[in-house]
Amino acid sequence: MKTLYTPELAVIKKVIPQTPLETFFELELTERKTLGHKPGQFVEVSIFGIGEAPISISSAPEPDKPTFELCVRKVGNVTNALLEKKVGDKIGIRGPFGNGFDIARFKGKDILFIAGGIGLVPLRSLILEVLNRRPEYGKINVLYGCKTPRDLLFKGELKSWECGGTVECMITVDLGDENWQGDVGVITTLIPRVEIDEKKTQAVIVGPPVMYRFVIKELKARRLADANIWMSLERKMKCGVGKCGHCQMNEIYVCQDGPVFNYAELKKIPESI
Amino acid sequence: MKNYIVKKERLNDLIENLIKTNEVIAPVAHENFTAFAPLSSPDQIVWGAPQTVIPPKQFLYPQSEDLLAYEFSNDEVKITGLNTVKERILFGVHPCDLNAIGQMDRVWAEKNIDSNYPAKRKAMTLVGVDCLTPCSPEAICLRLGGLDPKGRFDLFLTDIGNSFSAEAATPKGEALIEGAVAAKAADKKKLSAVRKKRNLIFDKKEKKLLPKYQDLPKLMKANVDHPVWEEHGKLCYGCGSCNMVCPTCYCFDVQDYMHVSLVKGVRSRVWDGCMTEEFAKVASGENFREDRSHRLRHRTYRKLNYLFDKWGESFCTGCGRCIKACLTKIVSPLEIANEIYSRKI
Amino acid sequence: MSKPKVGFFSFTSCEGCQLVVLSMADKLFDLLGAVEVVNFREASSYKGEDYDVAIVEGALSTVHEIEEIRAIRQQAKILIALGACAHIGGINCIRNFDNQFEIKKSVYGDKVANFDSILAQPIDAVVKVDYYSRGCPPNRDGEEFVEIVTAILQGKKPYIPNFPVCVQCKMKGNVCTFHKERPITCLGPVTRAGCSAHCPSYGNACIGCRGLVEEPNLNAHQETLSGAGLTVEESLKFYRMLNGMMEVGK
Amino acid sequence: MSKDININVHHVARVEGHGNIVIDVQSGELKKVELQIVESPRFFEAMLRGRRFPEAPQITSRICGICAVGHTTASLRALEDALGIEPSEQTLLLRKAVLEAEIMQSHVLHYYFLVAPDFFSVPSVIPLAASHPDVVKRALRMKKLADDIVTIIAGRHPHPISMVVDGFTHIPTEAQLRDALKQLKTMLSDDVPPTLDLFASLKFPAFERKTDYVALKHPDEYAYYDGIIHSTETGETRHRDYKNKVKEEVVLHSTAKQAKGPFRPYMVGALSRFNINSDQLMPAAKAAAQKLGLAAPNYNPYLISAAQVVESVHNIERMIYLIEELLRRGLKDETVERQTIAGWSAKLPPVKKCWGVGAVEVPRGVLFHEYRIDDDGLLSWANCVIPTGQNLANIEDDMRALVPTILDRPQEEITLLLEMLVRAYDPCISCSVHMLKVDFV
Ligand SMILES: Cc1cc2nc3c(=O)[nH]c(=O)nc-3n(C[C@H](O)[C@H](O)[C@H](O)COP(=O)(O)OP(=O)(O)OC[C@H]3O[C@@H](n4cnc5c(N)ncnc54)[C@H](O)[C@@H]3O)c2cc1C
Ligand code: SF4
Ligand code: SF4
Ligand code: SF4
Repeated sequence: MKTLYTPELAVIKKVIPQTPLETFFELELTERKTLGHKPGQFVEVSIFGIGEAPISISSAPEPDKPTFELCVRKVGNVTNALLEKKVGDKIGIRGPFGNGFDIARFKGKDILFIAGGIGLVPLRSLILEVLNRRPEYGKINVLYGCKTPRDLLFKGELKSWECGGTVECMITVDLGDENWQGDVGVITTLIPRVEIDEKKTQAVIVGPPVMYRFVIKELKARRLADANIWMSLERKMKCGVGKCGHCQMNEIYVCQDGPVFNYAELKKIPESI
Repeated sequence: MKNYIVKKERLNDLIENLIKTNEVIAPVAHENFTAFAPLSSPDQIVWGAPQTVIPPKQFLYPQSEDLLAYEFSNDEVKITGLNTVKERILFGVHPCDLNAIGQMDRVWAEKNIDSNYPAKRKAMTLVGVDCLTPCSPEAICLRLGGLDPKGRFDLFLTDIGNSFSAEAATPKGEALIEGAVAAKAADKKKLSAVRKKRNLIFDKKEKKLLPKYQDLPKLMKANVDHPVWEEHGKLCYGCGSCNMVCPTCYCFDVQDYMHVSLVKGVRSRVWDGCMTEEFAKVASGENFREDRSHRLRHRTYRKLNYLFDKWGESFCTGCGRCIKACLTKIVSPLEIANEIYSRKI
Repeated sequence: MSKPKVGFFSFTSCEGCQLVVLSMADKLFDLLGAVEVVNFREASSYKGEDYDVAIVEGALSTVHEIEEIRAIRQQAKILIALGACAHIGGINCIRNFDNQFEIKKSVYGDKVANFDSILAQPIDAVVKVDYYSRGCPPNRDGEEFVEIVTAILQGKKPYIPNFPVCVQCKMKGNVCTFHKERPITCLGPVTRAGCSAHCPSYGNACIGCRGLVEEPNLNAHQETLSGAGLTVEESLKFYRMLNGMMEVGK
Repeated sequence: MSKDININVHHVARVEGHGNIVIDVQSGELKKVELQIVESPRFFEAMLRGRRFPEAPQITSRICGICAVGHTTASLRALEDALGIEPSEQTLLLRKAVLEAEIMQSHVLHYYFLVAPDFFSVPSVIPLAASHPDVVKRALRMKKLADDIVTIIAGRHPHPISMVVDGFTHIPTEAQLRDALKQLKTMLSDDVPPTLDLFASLKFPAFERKTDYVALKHPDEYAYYDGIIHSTETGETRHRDYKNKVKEEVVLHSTAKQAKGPFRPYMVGALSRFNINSDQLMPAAKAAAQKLGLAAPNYNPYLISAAQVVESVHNIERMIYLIEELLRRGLKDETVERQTIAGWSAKLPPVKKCWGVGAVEVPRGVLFHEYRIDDDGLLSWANCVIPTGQNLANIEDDMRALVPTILDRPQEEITLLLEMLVRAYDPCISCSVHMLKVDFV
């Protein structure tokens, strides 16, 4: 009997190591044609005998594309085991879960994407979605910060996001190395270099918890309204379906009502950031 | 609602008969407390005081429950679902616990339906019993709306002397009581006299709630930074006792257990408690509620604020279990509300 | 990991932990299917020195034992401390709080100079320990021990709770020992769960055999214990039955 | 015949704890015979000093992982002797049942896991699991049932939980006892006969040396829980006078403190008990003795193992009897009625300065605990005399008598025979060093 907690099987189609810690996966479900997700949603990845972990979907929704993509950092049991898997192996998937980004809200707007570290993974699903329909949006900026050049994700792909110069991508690292020619410094140092139209700009931030506070401060200094700031939160999750209680902050279940939140809402919630 | 009246001996006969064909669970003596356990004779039932150590939620949402089982053979994994449901009659459930079950019915059915709970719930017949005096010095049910069962039962018994008055809220309850010899339509007057007296006793014995019941969510919201959280929180063990014994706590943890042969395993869920250290800690080491005081606030808010707001009633039903269980006496939702109310900052 | 080679070793202890392993009945058969035992003096006269996994029972209480554990650590890729003596020093540490010379003299009298022993200490006071199978003794069904072995075979971190015994004690529906007719004081609120609250479930108090949780609230516990009538000194003695090492820096 | 033999068995295997056998024969003359105990010191008596009396059973249980119930029982009996407490009939029945169960599990472990491999010429029971799975499964089954019975009554094996002064903190359910009863009966009919067949077919080495045999003796039953100290050489001693019979002595050549009689070493354990009390064995155990060719008195220490087999049959029968008796009386939940004295209760019952002795038969022989309690309920002094300590000197005497008779055999065979002799005594070395350590070699 199938329940909320029964995973479907998915086959691993591609495995591409990104950095020493992170690996990219392309997966295809065995029972359904497509996952049918929205940008910003996540799945519960299940390794039988080890456990489950919530992982963001990193690909844009494309109705005809049977596969979806994940990018995983090894930090513990499930993620370590996942990184041992090879093409052809089967893993369990439940989802998609979460609210995802409300794309309608971004139509015709300038979008400022700000990603810290592994935050680029969920953000990529939205970036790709937007780029797929580039003409429907205004100015687009992607700011991406990492600890070191070794930690950069989707390196090969970042260039293509510039869409022949219609998108501006800026990358910074906290600590450069001998080959690094680009910017050095925390991500907030990039913000002053972006033109922000307070009426048109929507900022979307995904990164580690500490990043939010500093980035928001910077954006507020640029007079961006709270309602125009979006973010995706991380919390401990066990079920993904709003039952286990782990991700709850105040009355909100991050797995159900999030992980994407508008800052104007989030601000009212103690314990959120 | 249909009303009956049934002589005590007749009810005993009824239970005796039910035991023969059903699993009948009721509070029985457990050292100086009671515990819900399968009956082998109606004489075992302890009507009234003292309260059971853990609430009846264990029969709807057991301490540990396998969510799936799987087996590996030649690199293929076979998933098998598990769902064991047993018909059960729960006898002698206090009003606070009836309310809690009613509340659990709502939360488990919200949005995504967790079929494990409703399956067990459907197979359960709930027979409540009215409390005529508080079952423990810790009880605060009258104050928090737990004393009136609000129709959340199949059958509800009230001791009116030589007989029980029995209210049936469902056809299941009607069928059950009509199985008793000489169940008659009831005398409602007597019942309301008993209830009136009951309320007076409870009002005299239970600790007062200083703020108005309806104002609790507002009071909580306004006092996120009240010193009471820190003062009480520093004496918190993070032992989760209050979570485990609460009829309206339902958080869980999920773990996989693999057989040492590595060919089969299960994924099961186990009760978890938001007061424990690692409840909100993620793999990177970040703990979103590191402070015991924040965890205490979260727990209290769930009872008196979030769920109260969402469903229009306190999710502390006032059973008093956590107040007893907490060894450092910090957790009582009523005491916390009173302290906040009388020490506005 | 393909069938790892396992050696069992024993230091100052009652050897009950090894016995628990031998008593696991069906699970023992499963385990023997998954690992190869090459050294197990209590059960076997064959002594192989080519083990990958060393399972060590007992506390260290002589200079000789310290040398031996160093040698074992050198050989073993993985070292598991089995039981409270190995994990926290256990019962052996009671004597650490008395005058060592007096103790020895009381036993050996005028021959005291001939005898030597050092303060009892857990294994990780001397070498790195990879896994702890806790308890005095580890629970008989060996759930945690088997969980650790299984986790090693799977290459994962075993699941060992870091919350107090009370969580599991409550799940069991036990009457708290503090709430009995005649209360007995309990170390459950500060002791790491994982035994399903074995002792309170059998009507006695937890004596802390699984060691403390990572962040025990000792102030709260002192409040509870003095509320139950113990002086601070008595409380310490209570802790020091199995958790003497706590104050020595663990 | 003049022959040099030098045997040094480092850490005898398949015994509990660390011990060495050292034999030195020069020109056919026996120079040195030692059973060296190299286990680390434990200092239990010192650890008990200053602790509250209800802790004594919990602490001393940790002397030994095999006979933890034995230590607990001796400890409780010493405390109750001191405090003048008389436990209820039900408590006595339950305590006797756990003790029988523990003795059985220890015996099964010993004769199946530790002794039998010698006769199959394998190093341990592990290869037997593959070659003789039915034998190993039977052994595990027998051990498990005994362990299970300890568990349902006392909570756990080793280190019982619910056994406390004046009773139990937890009473098993009748359903649990009925289930155990059923299994015991099945065991008696299904597992005992093949066990007897197996051990009757083994050829134990022939060797005899008469010594002083010591065990408890009781008018009503084959004594384990209670009795007077009986010696085949020196007669009877009350338990409180045990020191008249047992003289503990530090021997520098060997390691553990040896307990001897006032005149000569003596033997304790299954064979001693058999020699003294065999007429009180239960019927199937008597038949088992016959089948194994064991008749009292028997002077062959190798047959301690056979006596253990006989006793384990007796254990099963006694458990059946005791459980039936418990069920017949109906179990009372005395944990509520009687206030048992456990752990750190806020208040101890008022105590006056007192002392007491507990003497109990445990798998390897008679065990003594002696305590002094002060006015605050703290232990001011303790002494524990362990069976293995009592046997050590006797084992050495056996070796002294045995070696000259087998000097003509190859050294490996001599070594094996000596190891088997030590193993037959089932020494519990962790126990024997509960307080003592001599550094050597
Ligand atoms: C909405 C969401 C999206 C995420 N997307 C990604 C992603 O795209 N790529 C990626 O590498 N990581 C992502 N994470 C983090 C990832 O879920 C954790 O790193 C992962 O759960 C760690 O599991 P583990 O078993 O490897 O670690 P362990 O520490 O061994 O497991 C601990 C358990 O705690 C829980 N847990 C621990 N950390 C987290 C956490 N950070 N979030 C939620 N649950 C946690 C899990 O249930 C896990 O089973 C996301 C987290 C959330 C909440
Ligand atoms: S919060 Fe406490 S009093 Fe309220 S329902 Fe839960 S356990 Fe009962
Ligand atoms: S008996 Fe001990 S472990 Fe159990 S709830 Fe009470 S304090 Fe906690
Ligand atoms: S309850 Fe305490 S003493 Fe008992 S087994 Fe568990 S941790 Fe050890």
